[in-house]
Amino acid sequence: MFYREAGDFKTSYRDDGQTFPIRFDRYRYYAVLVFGFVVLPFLLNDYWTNAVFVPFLIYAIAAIGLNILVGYCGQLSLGTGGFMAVGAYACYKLTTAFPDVNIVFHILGAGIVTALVGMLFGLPSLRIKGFYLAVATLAAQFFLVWLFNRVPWFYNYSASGQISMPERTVLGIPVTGASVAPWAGYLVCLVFAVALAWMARNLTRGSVGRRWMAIRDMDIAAEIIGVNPLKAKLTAFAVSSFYVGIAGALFFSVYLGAVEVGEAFGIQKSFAVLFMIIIGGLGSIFGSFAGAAFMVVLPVMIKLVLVDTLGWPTDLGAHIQLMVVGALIIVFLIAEPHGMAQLWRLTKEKLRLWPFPH
Amino acid sequence: MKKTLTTLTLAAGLLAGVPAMADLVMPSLSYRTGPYAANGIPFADAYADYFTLLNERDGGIGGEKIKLVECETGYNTEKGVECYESTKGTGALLYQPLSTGITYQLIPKVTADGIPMLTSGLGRTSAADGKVFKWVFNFPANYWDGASIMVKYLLSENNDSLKGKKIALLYHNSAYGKEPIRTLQDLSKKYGFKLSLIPIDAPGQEQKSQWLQVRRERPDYVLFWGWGVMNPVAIQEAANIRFPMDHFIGIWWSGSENDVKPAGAGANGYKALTFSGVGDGFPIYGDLKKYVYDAGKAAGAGDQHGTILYNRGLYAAMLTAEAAKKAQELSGHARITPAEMRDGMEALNVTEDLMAKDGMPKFGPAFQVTCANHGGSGQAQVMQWDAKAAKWNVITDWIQSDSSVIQPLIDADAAAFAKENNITPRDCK
Amino acid sequence: MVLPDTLLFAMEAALNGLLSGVMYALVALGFVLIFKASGIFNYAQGVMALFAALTLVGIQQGQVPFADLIHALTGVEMHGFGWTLPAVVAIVLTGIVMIGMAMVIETLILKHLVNQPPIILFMATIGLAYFLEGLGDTMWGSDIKAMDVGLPQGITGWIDESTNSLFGYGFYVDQLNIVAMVVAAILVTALTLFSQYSKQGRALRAVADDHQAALSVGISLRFIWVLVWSIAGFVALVAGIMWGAKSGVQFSLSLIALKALPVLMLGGFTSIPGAIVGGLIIGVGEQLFEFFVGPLVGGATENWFAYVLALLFLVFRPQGLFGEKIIERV
Amino acid sequence: MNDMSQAAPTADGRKIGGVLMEMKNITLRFGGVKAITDISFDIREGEIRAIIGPNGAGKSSMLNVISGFYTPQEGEVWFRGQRRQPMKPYEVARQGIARTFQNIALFDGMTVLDNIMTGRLTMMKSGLLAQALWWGRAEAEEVAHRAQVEKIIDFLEIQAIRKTPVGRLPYGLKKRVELARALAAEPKLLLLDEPMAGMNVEEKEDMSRFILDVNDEFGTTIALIEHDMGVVMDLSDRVVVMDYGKKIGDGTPAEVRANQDVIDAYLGVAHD
Repeated sequence: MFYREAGDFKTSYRDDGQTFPIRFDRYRYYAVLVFGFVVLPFLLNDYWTNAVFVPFLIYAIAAIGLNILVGYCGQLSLGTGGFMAVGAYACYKLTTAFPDVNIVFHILGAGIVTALVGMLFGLPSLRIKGFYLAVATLAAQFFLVWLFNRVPWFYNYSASGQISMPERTVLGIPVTGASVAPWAGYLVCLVFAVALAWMARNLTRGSVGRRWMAIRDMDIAAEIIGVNPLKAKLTAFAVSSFYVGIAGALFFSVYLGAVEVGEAFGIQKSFAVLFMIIIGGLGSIFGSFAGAAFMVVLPVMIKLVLVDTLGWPTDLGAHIQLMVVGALIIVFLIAEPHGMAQLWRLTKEKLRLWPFPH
Repeated sequence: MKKTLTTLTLAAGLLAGVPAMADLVMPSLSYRTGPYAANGIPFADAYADYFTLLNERDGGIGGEKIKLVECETGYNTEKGVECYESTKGTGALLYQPLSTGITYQLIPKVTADGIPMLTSGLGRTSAADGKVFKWVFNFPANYWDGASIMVKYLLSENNDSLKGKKIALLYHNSAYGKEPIRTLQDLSKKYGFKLSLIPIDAPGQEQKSQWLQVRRERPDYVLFWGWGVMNPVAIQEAANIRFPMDHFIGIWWSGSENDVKPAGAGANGYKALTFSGVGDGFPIYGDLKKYVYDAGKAAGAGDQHGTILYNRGLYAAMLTAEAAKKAQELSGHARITPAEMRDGMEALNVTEDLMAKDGMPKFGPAFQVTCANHGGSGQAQVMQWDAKAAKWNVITDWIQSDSSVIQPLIDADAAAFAKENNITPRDCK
Repeated sequence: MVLPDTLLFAMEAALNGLLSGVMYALVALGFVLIFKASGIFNYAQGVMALFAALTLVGIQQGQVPFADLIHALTGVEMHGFGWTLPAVVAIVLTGIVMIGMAMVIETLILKHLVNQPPIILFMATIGLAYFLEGLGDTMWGSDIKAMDVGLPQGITGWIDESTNSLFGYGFYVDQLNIVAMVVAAILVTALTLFSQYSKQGRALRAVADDHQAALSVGISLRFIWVLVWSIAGFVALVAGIMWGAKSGVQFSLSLIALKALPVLMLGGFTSIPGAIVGGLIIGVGEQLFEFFVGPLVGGATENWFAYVLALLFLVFRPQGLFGEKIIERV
Repeated sequence: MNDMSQAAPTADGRKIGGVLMEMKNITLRFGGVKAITDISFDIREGEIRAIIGPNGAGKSSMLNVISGFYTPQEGEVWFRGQRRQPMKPYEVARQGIARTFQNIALFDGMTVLDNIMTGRLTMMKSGLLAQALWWGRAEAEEVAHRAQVEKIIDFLEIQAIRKTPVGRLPYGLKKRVELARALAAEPKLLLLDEPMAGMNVEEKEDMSRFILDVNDEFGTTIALIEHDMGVVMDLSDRVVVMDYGKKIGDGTPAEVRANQDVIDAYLGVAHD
């Protein structure tokens, strides 16, 4: 009854094109934002911040980025880990070279550097399609990881080859380094995630997004109706990599504080983010958040149930977790290829009619 | 603002239910899955078994039971963070992550939270500098010690001269594997040997080109910093090209039964360093059998007893327990806090007598930890694999690393870290 | 004959590269079989090799599957059946397990994904890979296991001696690689004979040629899928044995799939000769690159070189080595 | 060949202008196979021009040459008085040539509205950053183009399915949406590849009406391929007939109908 669109008339094309055409959706969205920005920061402790919320927000950014490329533009990429590494190392180099500049600019700069690298590796997409492109993006994955491991300049010639984030502040409050308050790191990630999600939404509902989707749905037809495929694909690679790069920079600076490239940004990371968008929903911003939340919370839940509650050995829990993740991917692909976002949409459609389904 | 926030966070934390801090909580960030599971399992088993023994035989430490909280990391840094955050609220006294990646991660965190961390024979080498790294310990030896000990051992094999010798370093192409490079470069200048560097990318199942290179260059010795599947493959390949195995020396993480057994007889003569006891001929095994194994309380599958990595786990647990005892002694009460645990570690004095009393005579080097020196004595032994008997034999006494080479490197790296993170090194009298 | 050292070393590296290439081709073969018959890019092929190898060792050593799980659920401790089976018996039993697995995969997954776009099927196999990895670990444990089916290892004496007498420098070739080459040759011959002369094989080729036409003459697609996944399972077993003998059976074995992907890009997903030639090119290419260029850039280039080579190749020839030029239509 | 300058009013009073597009001696090969051999014809402004021929005559290939998807090995393409250099299909689209496809090529993952909006992509110029921030020109541009698209939606009477994903539409409606997408581009020249294939009589009548209305109301020049001879003869002003990649006839429907070669081709007289 509450959830309805009847009586919610649009009088202009502008209103009709907005993100949440239904009033109730809009209010719920504002409520979530208020909760996230105003209430949660007071509730968070170290565990919830570092084990759940910060990784969730960072992965959500990466998932939006990958979703732009895979879900909106139809170019399958397995190089996410490598591009996150570019973001992390760019952020590290920038912040150690210009320690006086605000870290927010370094993170944005890291995104721009990654966008450029992403475009470079996106160039072959004009000639190579489908699986071949997916495998080709692995070239980026392996080459970039090797490069950061190999060239000491990237890790400022440190003895071990690790990069560690020094303390940086925003408005005088530390957001990276040893003495970060849980809410500070969380808020930085939240601001980035919300701003980037909003921008992604704008891009995907306008002409840029239509170019991407046209390429995704039928690249030849898209070219014939006037879409320059190289430009469309390269913008998708650039925007996608921008997001992934920012995720990588936050992953390194705010979340982990120290990373080793092969371990933190290996091919497993590429798959993890890919799983998020499959489970969450290809071609959906909301799905990117849902998938990221799911993949971050699932292991914690499995551990909670199997190890902490039932007292099973930790390794058995980890093995079963692998099986559950794998099985869920398959189940989602079979039952709902559009992921959790579609489930949510269907639920809403049912709600819209409730309590009079006919 | 700040105060309300803390109160609120505390309130939320209490709502989530922080357990009463009754026992001595020892988290074990183990990895029984993933690419390095084969190495993580024995260590984790032993770490658990030793504390079970103390609980069963002595009723814990100083009358206080030990509660082991195991958390699976899969050698993954993110899971490591999750494990750290989920266990630290339970009153965790000491972290031993057994992973260099997770160590780097936790250094700022334990420093901020005031919980000590011990990384025996791994982690950040410059953490040996207690003036800068107040909460981090890496006794009894670190990688730079390891490199120096290897060279010292080779010196003793070659009438104290390595002039003109060719030594190759075969290493895991990662932070861990790159650790010894700087030390070895300094040492090669000092002793006049020629050093060549041969990296292997993880996982390292395919090492053909590296071993062809060894075969072409014919180095006199190959030093090896490998981990995981890289170890057995390297030893197999060395045997394949008929490299003299007794000229092939691994660091302490490249010398377990897992590494040599797959190569069979070909591995005979392979050498590796160790800083913990070899074999199950120690009195403590009698107690373990009586109180733990036969009582059905053994951790894991119970098939790792007496292996190198199992012993290393026992050793790590023993050092932890001794530090806890020291802390109880210093603080005068049994329920110690993490800060008191740290003080206990800084006052730790591992003597021959102490190890013998624990049923582990000569299990490790004798050493003393101080406020300034968190790295112990920097000693290790060389052991050699006997393929026929399927056992490791210790073939040297404790070898002391060359601190004149290592200390300046540690000082420089620690100073750099202090500068980067605005740490003022504390004064250690 | 006196040749300069560099040339000799390069020849040795190239020879070893050729033989490593056979090992890559062995993995790539499984991908090609499934892709040809069903258009599925089966990412799980590598994990299937791990799973097959784990099962083989488990059966051979008499391990009780799911021992940990059973213990956790019921408290019953089981330590194994206490037998050690001959390698041949264990291989046959494992083959049966792989056939069973093919049937389960067909019933539970493939059947429900018919007519989905290839990319969805690809992602489903990534899910399958994770599942199988967890399953293998749950069944047999994650500790490292030795693969002992009696394969020889070590330097091949006669090559060493003959090259030594010829050039004054003995080439090193691992016996295991020679065995792998022979096994690969037998495998390819057997597959060819099977597809040429058996009824099922002809059905397989018909499906690979033209799905619709094959269906219309009454070939059961489901049967074909079970068949081809069984064969791919067997190929995975062979690859698992070869690679397992080299490095022991453990987690990293599944990563051999990553070695096969560039081979597929180069040789094409549909061509068995392509897989073999692609494997050889990649094998030789990465050895020679590491030999000549590796020292200049600090070594350990194998992980990415194959990918970059394949990528560059595809940019100039998108249809791969053996593919025909693609004419796009609207 | 044709007189290029002169405008000739047709019987029903529409204005047929000068030559809009001219194909000169086009030859197209795939490997060794000739799909089109030395064909020349022109399309005049405002007319409806049909290309007919039996299966495999090379009609679709010819359309693909016009829309820039194939580049002929020989011959010249003249458009609006200029010789067209070899160019990419999207550049051709920007010159004002839009088309529909024989096998519907809509974007299945998008709604009807979004599909039609893609027709206007060549005219939408706001930059990436402006769109990301939904700021300045981006929003105004979106609204303005939406208004244009709504006019086409009204014109083709598909208001009710505006927000429906095209994947769910029946065949006939898909064809209409495809026409809408092409019209949204406000093309100088509209190419229709078998616009009535697979339709029932009623749908064919609807589509014929739309084609005539488009030509009439917007003055759009149309070139179409169609199998249904009745429809072709009714709709078109002039007809090119192809067979085996060659042109065998060109002229008004009446002229073509009287052409012996055309009759032979359609009656299946054996070629030697």
